[in-house]
This record gives sequence, C-alpha cells and structure tokens, in this order.
Amino acid sequence: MSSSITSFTPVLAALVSLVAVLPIALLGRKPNLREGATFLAGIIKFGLVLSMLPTILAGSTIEYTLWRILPNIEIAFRVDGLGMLFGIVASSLWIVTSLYSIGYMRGLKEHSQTRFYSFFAVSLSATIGVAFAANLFTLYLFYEMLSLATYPLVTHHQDKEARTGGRTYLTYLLSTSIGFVLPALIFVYVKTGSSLEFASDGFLSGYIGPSEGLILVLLFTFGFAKAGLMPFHSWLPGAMVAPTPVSALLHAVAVVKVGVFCILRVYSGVFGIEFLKELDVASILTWIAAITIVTSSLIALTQDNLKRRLAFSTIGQLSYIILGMALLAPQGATGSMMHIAMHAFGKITLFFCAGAIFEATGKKYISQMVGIGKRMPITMAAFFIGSLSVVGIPLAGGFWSKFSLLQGTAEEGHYWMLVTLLISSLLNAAYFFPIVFKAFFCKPGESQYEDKVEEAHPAAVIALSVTAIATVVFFFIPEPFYSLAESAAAQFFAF
Amino acid sequence: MIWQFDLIILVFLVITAIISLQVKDLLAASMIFGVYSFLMCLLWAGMAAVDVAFTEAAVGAGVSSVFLIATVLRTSRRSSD
Amino acid sequence: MIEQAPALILLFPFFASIIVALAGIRIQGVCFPITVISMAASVLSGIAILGQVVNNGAIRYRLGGWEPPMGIEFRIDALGALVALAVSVVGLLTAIYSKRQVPAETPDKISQYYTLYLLLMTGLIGMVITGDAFNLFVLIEVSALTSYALIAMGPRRATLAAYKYVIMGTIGASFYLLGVGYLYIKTGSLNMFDIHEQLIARGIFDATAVLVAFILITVGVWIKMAFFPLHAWLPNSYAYAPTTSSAVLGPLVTKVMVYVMIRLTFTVFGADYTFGRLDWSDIVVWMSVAAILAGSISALAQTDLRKMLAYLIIAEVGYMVGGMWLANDMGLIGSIYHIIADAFMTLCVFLFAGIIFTQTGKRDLNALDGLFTKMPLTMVGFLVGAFSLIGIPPTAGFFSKWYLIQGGVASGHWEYVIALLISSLINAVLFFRIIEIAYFGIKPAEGHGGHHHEELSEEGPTEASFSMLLPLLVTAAMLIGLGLYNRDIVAIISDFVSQFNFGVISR
Amino acid sequence: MEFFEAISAKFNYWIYVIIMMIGLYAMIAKTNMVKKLIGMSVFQTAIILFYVSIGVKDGATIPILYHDQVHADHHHDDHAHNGEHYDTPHGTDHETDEYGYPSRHAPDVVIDGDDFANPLVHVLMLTAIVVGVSTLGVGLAITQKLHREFGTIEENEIHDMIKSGK
Amino acid sequence: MKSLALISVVITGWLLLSAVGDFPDWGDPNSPANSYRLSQHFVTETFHETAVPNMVTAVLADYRGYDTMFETVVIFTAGIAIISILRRFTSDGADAGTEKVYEKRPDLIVDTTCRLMIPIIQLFALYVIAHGHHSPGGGFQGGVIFGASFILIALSRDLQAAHKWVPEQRVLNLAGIGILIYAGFGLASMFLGQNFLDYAILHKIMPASPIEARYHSMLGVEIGVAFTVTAIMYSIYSNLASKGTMKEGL
Repeated sequence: MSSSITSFTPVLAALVSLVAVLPIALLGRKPNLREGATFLAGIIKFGLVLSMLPTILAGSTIEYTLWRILPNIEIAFRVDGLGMLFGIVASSLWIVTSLYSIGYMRGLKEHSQTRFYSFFAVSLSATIGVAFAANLFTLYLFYEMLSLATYPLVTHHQDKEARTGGRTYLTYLLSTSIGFVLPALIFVYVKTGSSLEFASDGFLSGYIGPSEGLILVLLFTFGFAKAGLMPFHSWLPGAMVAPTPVSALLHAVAVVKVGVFCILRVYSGVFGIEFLKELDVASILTWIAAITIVTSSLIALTQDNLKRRLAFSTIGQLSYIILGMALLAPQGATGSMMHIAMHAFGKITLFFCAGAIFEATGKKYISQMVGIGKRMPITMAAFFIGSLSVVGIPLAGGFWSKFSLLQGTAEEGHYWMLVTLLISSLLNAAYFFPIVFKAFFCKPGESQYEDKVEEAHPAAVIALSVTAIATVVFFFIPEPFYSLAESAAAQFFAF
Repeated sequence: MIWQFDLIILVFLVITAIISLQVKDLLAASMIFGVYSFLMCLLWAGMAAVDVAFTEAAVGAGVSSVFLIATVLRTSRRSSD
Repeated sequence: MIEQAPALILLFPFFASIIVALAGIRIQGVCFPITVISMAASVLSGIAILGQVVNNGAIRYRLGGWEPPMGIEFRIDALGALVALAVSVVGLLTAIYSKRQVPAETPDKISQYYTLYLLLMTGLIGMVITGDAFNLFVLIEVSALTSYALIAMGPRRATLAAYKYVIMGTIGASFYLLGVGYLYIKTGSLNMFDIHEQLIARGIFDATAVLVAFILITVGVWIKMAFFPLHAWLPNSYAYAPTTSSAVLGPLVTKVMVYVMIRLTFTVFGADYTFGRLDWSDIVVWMSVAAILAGSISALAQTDLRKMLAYLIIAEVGYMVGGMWLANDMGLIGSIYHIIADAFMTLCVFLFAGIIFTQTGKRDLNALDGLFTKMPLTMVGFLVGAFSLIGIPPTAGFFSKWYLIQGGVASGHWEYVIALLISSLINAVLFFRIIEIAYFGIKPAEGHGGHHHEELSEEGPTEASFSMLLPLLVTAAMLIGLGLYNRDIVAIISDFVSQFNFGVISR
Repeated sequence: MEFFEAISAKFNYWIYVIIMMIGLYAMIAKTNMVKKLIGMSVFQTAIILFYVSIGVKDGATIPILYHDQVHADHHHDDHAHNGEHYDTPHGTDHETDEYGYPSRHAPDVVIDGDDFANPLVHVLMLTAIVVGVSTLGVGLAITQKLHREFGTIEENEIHDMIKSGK
Repeated sequence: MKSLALISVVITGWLLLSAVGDFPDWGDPNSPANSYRLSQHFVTETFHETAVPNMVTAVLADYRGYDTMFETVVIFTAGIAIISILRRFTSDGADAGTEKVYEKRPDLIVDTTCRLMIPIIQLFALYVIAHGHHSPGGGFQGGVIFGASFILIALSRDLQAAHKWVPEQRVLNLAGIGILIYAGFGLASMFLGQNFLDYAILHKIMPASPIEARYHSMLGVEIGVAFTVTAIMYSIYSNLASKGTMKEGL
C-alpha cells in the first residue's frame, strides 16, 4: 500500500472558493473587483491542487481529518490518483470558465451576476470536496451541497422555463440522492459498522450477501443521478435553461462528472473490483450503459436546439465512463478515467461555442446556424476541434480515452460493447459534423448571416480557444492524465 | 358500610346522568347535574371519604352548577340534542 | 444553591408568573423583562442540572423532605436533564420573540398572557423532571389549561379549535389518570420508579389490569401528542392561535408528551414489558408510518403556511413514536435526539411564520412573494430550519433522520425507513415551493432575465424588529450547532439508553 | 346467591364504567357544547368514583383520628381542640431528633392501619375534583366566547357557518 | 359522529370491564392499594410525624404538598385563563341594552334572607378552613364556601353590589397572594437550607418543635389555598355571569 501524508492542503483546496464567496458577495457593486476575486480564488485553488500533483504521481496519498461528526464517522479528505485527476480538470476549467463567463454575462448584460458568481464558487467547492472526499459520508455531504448550490444557477433566468427546469433538476437529484443513496449509505453503515472509509479494494465484501450486494450496486448507480444514466437523465436537458457558462462547466464537467466520479469511487472504494466480480454485475451495468449510450445518441440526432443536442451527447459520453468502469478491467478503468478529463475539455469547448454563438447572434437552433462559420471562424473552428475530440478522432485528446476504452472491451471480450462504442462514435459524428459543414460550406444564397455579425465578446473567444488548444495539446501529450488514471487503476486492481 | 344503599345510589346516579344528558332544556340539565353531583357526594360519604364528599358538595353540586346555569342563561337555554 | 437547581428551574418561571399576575396589571412594562429574566435564570439552572447529571449521575430531589414513595420526588436523569434544558431554552427564545407580538395581538391582556405563558413553562418543565405519576397528571392539566387559554385568545376559529382541544385533551388526561389508577390498584404506589419495582416484586406483569393500564396511558398520551388517528385537535389550534402561542406550543407541547411517553414506557413499565411481553412494535411502527404519511400528505395540500407546519408536526410525532417503538437502541436514541432537534426546527419555522404573518399580514404562501430581497436575514433563518426539516446535512434534522433510519434498518422495519424518506422528500417539495416563491416571486418574470425582485424591493414588508429576528437566528445557529455536535448530545443520550439492553429482549 | 355476592363484591367498579361511558359518549356524540361539558364532568366524576372505591376498606372509618383515640393516654386533653403546641410527656424517654425535639409526636398513641380508610386516594381525588371544575370553567368560558362570536352553542351549526364563509 | 362515539365507547368500556375481574374485591383491606406501605404509612405514621389528626389534610398539605401547590395553581390558571378568554375591558355594543344602570331593585325576601345567611356562611367557611386539621375540610372546601358567599351576594343583589365588596382588581391580588403564601412557605424552608416545602425546618423561625412547625405551616398553607380558591371562584363566576363585561350579573 502506498504511503500517506497528512496535510491541510486538500481542505484548503476545497474551501478556498467557499471562502471566496464572501468577497464576491461584498464586492457585488464593483464588477471588476468581483471577477478579480473569482479569478484569484480560481488560481489559488488550481495552484493548491497542482501543488499536490507530484506527491500523488509519486504514488502516495494525502489525507486530512477535519471533524468527527458521528460516532466513528469523520469528515475526512484524501487525495489519490482518481481524485487528483478530477480535481485538476475541475479547478483548471473553473479559471477558463470564469474568463468565459465574464464575456458571456457582460455581453448579455445578465441580471444579479453577483449571485451567479457566488453560487458558482460554492459549487466548485462542493466539486473539489467530492473529488477529495475520503469516505462515503463526506462524499454524500458534498454531493448534496452541489445539488443545492447549483439550483440557483439553473433557475438563473427566473422565467417560467427556468423554474420548470429548476424543479425537474431538484426533483431528480434530491429524490435520487435522498431516496436511493442515503438508505444505501446507512444500510452499508449498519451492516459493516465501519467508518465508511474508502479502501482501495473495498470494505463491503464479506458483510453482505450477493442479493443485497446487487441491490446496493443498483441503488448507488442510479442514486447518483448526476451521472445521467437512463432513466434518470432528463434533468440534464432540462438544466440547459441555465446560462451557458453553467451548462459548460457544471453540466458538461463538474456536476455530471461528479456523478460518474461518485459511481467510480463507490465501485472501487466501497465494493471493490474483486467483490463486484463476485457479484457478477459487469454484464448488467455494461448493458445499462450501452442502452443509455445508443438511445441518447439517437435522441441527440433529433434535437435542433444546440445546447440540448450537446446535453444528450453528454449523457451518452458519461455512460462511456461508466461502461469503461463496469468492464472491471484495468484498461477499461484507465480509459474511463481518462475520458473524464478528455471529454471534459472537448465538451466544454463545444458549450463555449454554443454560448458564444448565442451571445453574438441570439440564435439557439442548429437550423439557424447555416453559414455562421464565415462570420465566427474562430468559434466554429474550436467547435470542430471539440467535436473531433468527442467523436474520438485523432488530433484531439478524446481519441486516447476512447481508444483505451475500446482496448478494454476487446480485452474483456465484450464485443457487443465494442460494437456499441463504434456505432455511437458514428452517431456522434453524425450529429456534430453536419453543423460544422453547414456552418462553413454552404451555397452563397442560403447563408443566414449578413456582415454585421461579429465574433463574441473577446473574453469568451479567448476562453474557448484556450480549451480547444488544450484539447489538441492533450492528443500529443496525454501524459499527466494517462499516468494518473493508470496509477489509480493500478490501485483498484491491486490484488 | 351497607352495599345495598350503595347499589341504590349508584342506580340513581346512572339514571340522573342519563337524564341530565338527554333533557333538551339546558337549565334542567344543569340542575339534574347538580343532583347527580349531590348523589355522588352521598356515595362518597358512605365510602368514608368525607373530605372528598365535602369538596364535591361544595364544588360539584354547588359551584359547578352555578357556573353551568350562568352560562346557560348567558347563551341559550335550548339544546338540539 | 447548586443542589437546589432541580427546584429552581421550575420555581423561577413559577414565581415570575405570580409576580407578573400581581404587578403586571398595574405596570404592563414589567411583564416582558420579568418573563425574560426568569426564563434566563431557568435556563441557567437547567445547564447546572445537566452538568450535575453528566458528571455524577441522576439527581434525586425530595420535595418536603419526605423520602419516596411517601413524598414526591424529582428524579432527573440524562434524558430528563436534556429535555428540560431544551424546553427552557425554547421558552426563553419565544419569550424574547414575544416582545412586540403580544402587545400587537392581545393588547389589553398582556399581563394575563405572560402569566399563562410562564405557567405553561412551569407545567412543561415540571412534567419533564417529576418522578411521580400523579403529579405528572396535575402538571399535564396545568399546561393543558394554559394551552387552551393561549389558543382561545386568538380569533374565532382559534376559539373553536380550542374547544375541540379542551374536549380531546380532557379525554386524554383522564385516560392517563385512569391508567395510573389501574396501576395504583395493583401496586399501591404512585412513584414511577417504585411502581416499576412493585410490578417486578409482585410479579404481576401478566395481570390484565396492568395491560389495560398500559393501553390507557399510551392512548391518553397519544391523544395529547396528536398521534395520527387522534390528531384532530392540533392543526387548527396551532394554525389560528396568536403567533407567539403557536410558536411556543408547536415546538414544546407535543415533544414533551413524547418525552412523557418514553419516560412512562421505559421507567414505569420497562423495556422488557413493552417490547418483550407485548411485542406490538410492528403494529405501532405501522401506525407511525401512517402518521408520517398522513401528516406529510395533508401538509402538501395546505396553502396556509402555519397550517402546513402544524401538519408537519403530526408527521414529526410519527417519526418519534415510530423511532421509540423500533425497539432498538438506535431508534430510541434517534427519537430522543429528534425530540430536541425537532423542538428547535419547529420553533424556527413557527417563528418564521409568525414574522411573516406580522410583517405582511397574510396567512397564505403568497405572503412570501419575493421576500428574499426584502427580509434577507429572516429568510436565512428560515432556510436553515427548512433544510433541517428536509434533512440536509449538517443541520440537526439530518442527523436525527440518520439515527432513526439507522434504527429502522437495524430492526428491519423497512416500511418505516421508506416512510421517513418519502416524508423528507415531501418536505423538500414543500419548502422548495416556498423558497421559489420567496426567491423569485409568485409570477414568473417573463422574458429573458427579468429584474423582477429588484423592482419589488422598494415597497412591501421590511425586515422584522430585532426582538423577533434574534430568536430566529439564534435558533438557526443552534440547529447547525446541534448538528455539528450531535455526537456529544448522543453520548449523553446513550447514558440513558444504555441501561436498557435491547439485545436480550425476547422478541 | 354466590354469583350475586361475586357481583356485589365488585359492582361499583362495574357501574363506574357504565357512568364513565355515558359521559364519554356525550363528550363525543353531543353537538351542544354545554352538553359536551356536562358529559365531561360526568366522565371525570366517574374516574373519581373509581379512585375512591379503591380506598374503601371494610370495617374502616373515616381517616380522621377522634379525640379519645388521640388522647387515649395523653395528658393534655385541651390542647387537641385548638392545634396548639404538642409537647411530649415529661419524664418519658422518647428518642429525639438532632434538635433535641421529639422525633415522634405522641408516641403512646397506637394506630392500627386497618381501622381507617386509605387517605391517599382521597387526597388525589381532591386534586382531581379541583382540576375538573377548573376545566369545566374554562370550557364554559370558551363556549360563551363562541356564542359571542357565532351566536350559537351548537357545534355543527358553527361548522356550517365556517364552511359557508360567514 | 354518533357511530364513532358508540364504537369508541364500546371499545373503551370493554377494555375497562375486562380488567375489573382482575381487581381485588371491593373494600378488601388487604388489596395492594390498601396494604402497601404507602397508605399504611399515611394511616399509622401521619399523626406521629405531623401531629395532625386529619390524615387527609396532612397528606394533602405536607406529604403531597407539591401536588397541592399545583392544584392551587390549576385553580389560579383557570381564573386567569377565563379572564384572558372572556373578559372584555372595552365595552363595545356586543350586548346592547346593558348600558343602563345595573342596580336593579333587589327582591325583599331574598335580600333579607341573604343578609342573614351570608355572615353565617362566611363564619362557617372560616371554621372549615381553620379546623381542617381536626375535622373534614380545609383550604379548598372553606375557600369554595367563602367564594360561594360572594356569589350569593351577586345573585341576590347584583354583580355591581358584589363588586363594591370585592372589585376585580382586589380579587386577582387575593388569588396571587394566596399562592405566594403557599409557595412562600416552601421558599422559606429553601432559604433555611432544606428542600422546597420542607416545613420541619421552619421551627427555626417558629416557636415550635419541627413537628409542630409542620402542623402550623400546614395551617398557613391552607389559608393560602383558601385565599386563592375564594378569589378565583368568585372571579370565574363574575366573568361567566356577565359574559366577560363585568356589568350586569344574572
């Protein structure tokens, strides 16, 4: 077992943005200072996370116990490969997103931006808290915190549509977390009497029988509805009423990835791969994931609203991750963990582009975007790169994650899954490339855009180009993520 | 103490209780309730509970009836049941 | 003076009530300060008692110097000390809260109001600390009479509700009295602990009379605590009473009756009898499930804020009864912890309802239109209370649910667990409906990003006065504190619970 | 006849139940508020009857010591009438408490426990009677207030008024 | 409603009756209630421990004095409760026509009889209060009778006439003072270092032995009770009789 270091850093990393809420709220009247506070917090956060990276790469973990809240249950933090990977993705993307959201919010002159930035910071704290949670209880704590903190962001516009979206959002997330996760959590606690501390090979085996185990797996898998597994997926398209930065960071990266992250954590840390193999749940889970993948991709094809199409694509991509883990094979696990990062960068680029288009032209629908590429070349180029990454075509980071996923299916001999992945990749291509094609190559007549349309607010453009470039960069040097994922996977399968 | 007397008083108690709850005129009901209380205090005196009997005579048969009558005269005398 | 604390916690409000009754009529200004000071003193002695109990075990205080069972005694153990302290703290907070409310709602009866208020406190605290079964009845009547009056001082519908309450409450108290009589005729004793010893010594656990006594006492107490089929008196009483009255009755009366149920069940009859011989826990837990669901669902149907909260109380009573009857230590710990947690949760939301009613003059949920920007502090306090009722960490409500569900899982009563989860989901719906109205206003701002509530924020209600805000915020803070430090409280509770080894009960 | 004896041994327990049920029925079923309250009083007096019946002893008298008994062999007769100071007979060696006062008053008086009815239940019932009359008074006051506000003391009529929104 | 009542009555009745067979015979001296040391102690030891021949008084005012204090509090509560529910200090036109002069001409016979009766009644009430240690009676009974005498005044003449004797303010003071007397004894014993209501210690401030201190303190307590009961009984009546206006009696 790897050595563990006690340090306060993870707590700081989680709490810094929570603390940042204070200045953000106080500086509400002076936008520049307010955004400055946001940036500062983001950079500090990212710095703290990075500062822990070498230790993790060296194969050891960082731990800190904050508070013993219940008899033998603590609020504790532990950083390991998986958490680190997710932490880096979330915290780095927060900075970019704040940049973007400055452009977006100011470009659209949104109301009550202070509230927006405050809750944004809170949700980031919750995200990092989930990433660094050392036991199931802490995980649940921050998971709930995230659900509540994102609600005001989803209902930001306060119009009828936004409220409906917000209600759906809360209904799905709270009912699943309180209805499924909490009882499962307490059941585990009662059965094991342990401190719910994540162990690299699980702590559940030996305490419960196969039937209970199966039920628990399903409870956890569907309970973390942020992962968007069907049939608990429809909150995500509903949540697209949120301002685009929210959709971009939270509903392409933070929130949804928190969902899959929790599922990976529970599989590896609570059940343990070994026990899952005993329970023989691989087939069930993979099939659930596969169905979700195909269905969502098909639905995505039919969507004309760009953000909704992206949302459904996200649902599919999330199921890639779960599928990769459900293979219970090192390669698959590595792939799925890498996919967390790679898909994040790709998808956030796409969302940025969608937002930029909306900001510049006020258009939401794909059918209205014919010929827009001539007017907003940078945006659409970035869009193209992003879609490359999501589809998994070389020259974009997404290729590597998808590649290792395919490897995993092949090794484990799940050929149906292999086929599924390929089909869905085709579908992805089918619902992304027409947009780009229409945007650039259209007959002179049918372009809907005359000269006055310009690129979006520079801040937004910079942000989306940064992520696009990052996507390309990760194709050539996937090293940090790959090694992190591999070390994490090595821990899971260290038996 | 002689249980025959007790039995007779108890029977009367039951009768007065039923009447005071059945009669439509609330004033009459209050009066009969006073009778009920008084029988009750007789019974208790017979059971060697003189203090209780004394109190019941003063409170139950006396003051409670006055309260009831005051209320009846201040509100309405007829009762639908 | 410290050894007199058990009497003082009761005597401070008691003497204060008399003084208020005598002096308050002439100088109405003295009522409020006397009330607050006496309640504060009572809180202090409550803390002293708790300290004594935690350090050196249960306190026995002989009134009149007669040794039990001849005389009446206070027997205060960990459970009693905790609940007594909670009661006095709630009393103090509500007293502070009443500063503006009472002159506003009952202008010509201020001194009477405070007299009754303090007598209610006396009765409730006395119920918690007394060790004598008949004395408990007397104190139940003291608190009952005061509650009738406090409710009947309200508008006409409150008066009608108070009449219902008089009838139901008398039936309940009389049943309890009968039950005590049945115990007395079999054991010849009135002291709770002595009754238990007599039951064992005479070996009459199988007697029909004892069984009937148990049923009578339980049903009587259930009526007083508005357990589901017997709850008819509660909703209107608490919904239409003056706001201060409902703010003190809602949190305390039902909870103290739950305490009485636990006290009688475990001290007088004993866990072995209740869960071993009778083994009705399945039935009662099912009843509590019905109570939880009925309370939550009828709360869902209300548009009147305080009525909704009143129905939530019924659901919460279901929690506690069910938790106690789960017949395992976790369930008992959960329901005892929930007594304290729920007292403060309910206080929080009722204070909020009172503030809203005073500031806006409306009863229904529309009164909350866009209040977040107008009364931010109030809404923050309310948010904590709401989260606690929903059961969101780290508020106290989450941890009481945690222990209760733990008990339900351990005893295999899944129906109870599911009912708890459903009711917390229903609470979530209820309170997020309120939050949405309060945050965004009733009518959705059409179009993209309406500046809806900024515009409203000029006119309309303003933040409540300090004397009303302070209790609300303190309560909210206490909810979080209770949550974070629940381990210590549960440690105290376990002192009480550990004396019944549920493991060996033959079920 | 022994059946009748068996009944007569417990008959007033039977009858108290009957009376109590009459009261309970009235409390629930009657719609007139004063009737309900009368039923309540009947109900409570029935409970008191039950308690008093517990304390009865065959061949026992009222729980008050009468003179000759108090002063069976007590020197100062006159002191008993007006409750002046009792001091112990001089010259007798009765045990005393820490203040040097006699720890038992008139130790020569011997009282047999079975000669007197059980005083405890009487005490309890004094309290119960007072509680009963207090509850009755409050109930009547509420009834008058309702009559002032609704003009009737029939519960069902009041409910109709509220339904019809008056 | 009726059917519901019937069902509950039948169930409760059956429940209660089912236990009757389990009771000891009526009047059985050896029943647990009568033979247990509690009641035995009260019968045999009361006189020795408190010097009060009337066991009921002794148990009421001393052994279970805490109960009795709250019994008095119950009465007091009822009085305050009724005032707070019913009393109307502002005379709105709720009961119109009562704005006239209330001094109605008293009926000669009734008036004379009451004039004769009332002093006797009050004298008897005082006797009952004071002699409660030796004969049936005590604070409650005496207080109720005393209150009844005022009620009789109000009935025979008019509420106003009675008010001349006992105005509302004075009534309430009396009630409060009564409880203060009772609790004062308890508090005094507390200040002297004993528990609440432990009268024995009062011998330090009384020219009496501890036992006699109990005896005399009980007398004082009974007087306190009598104050409260007298006042509250009259107050309840005057509120109920005038529907809270305190103007015209019955």
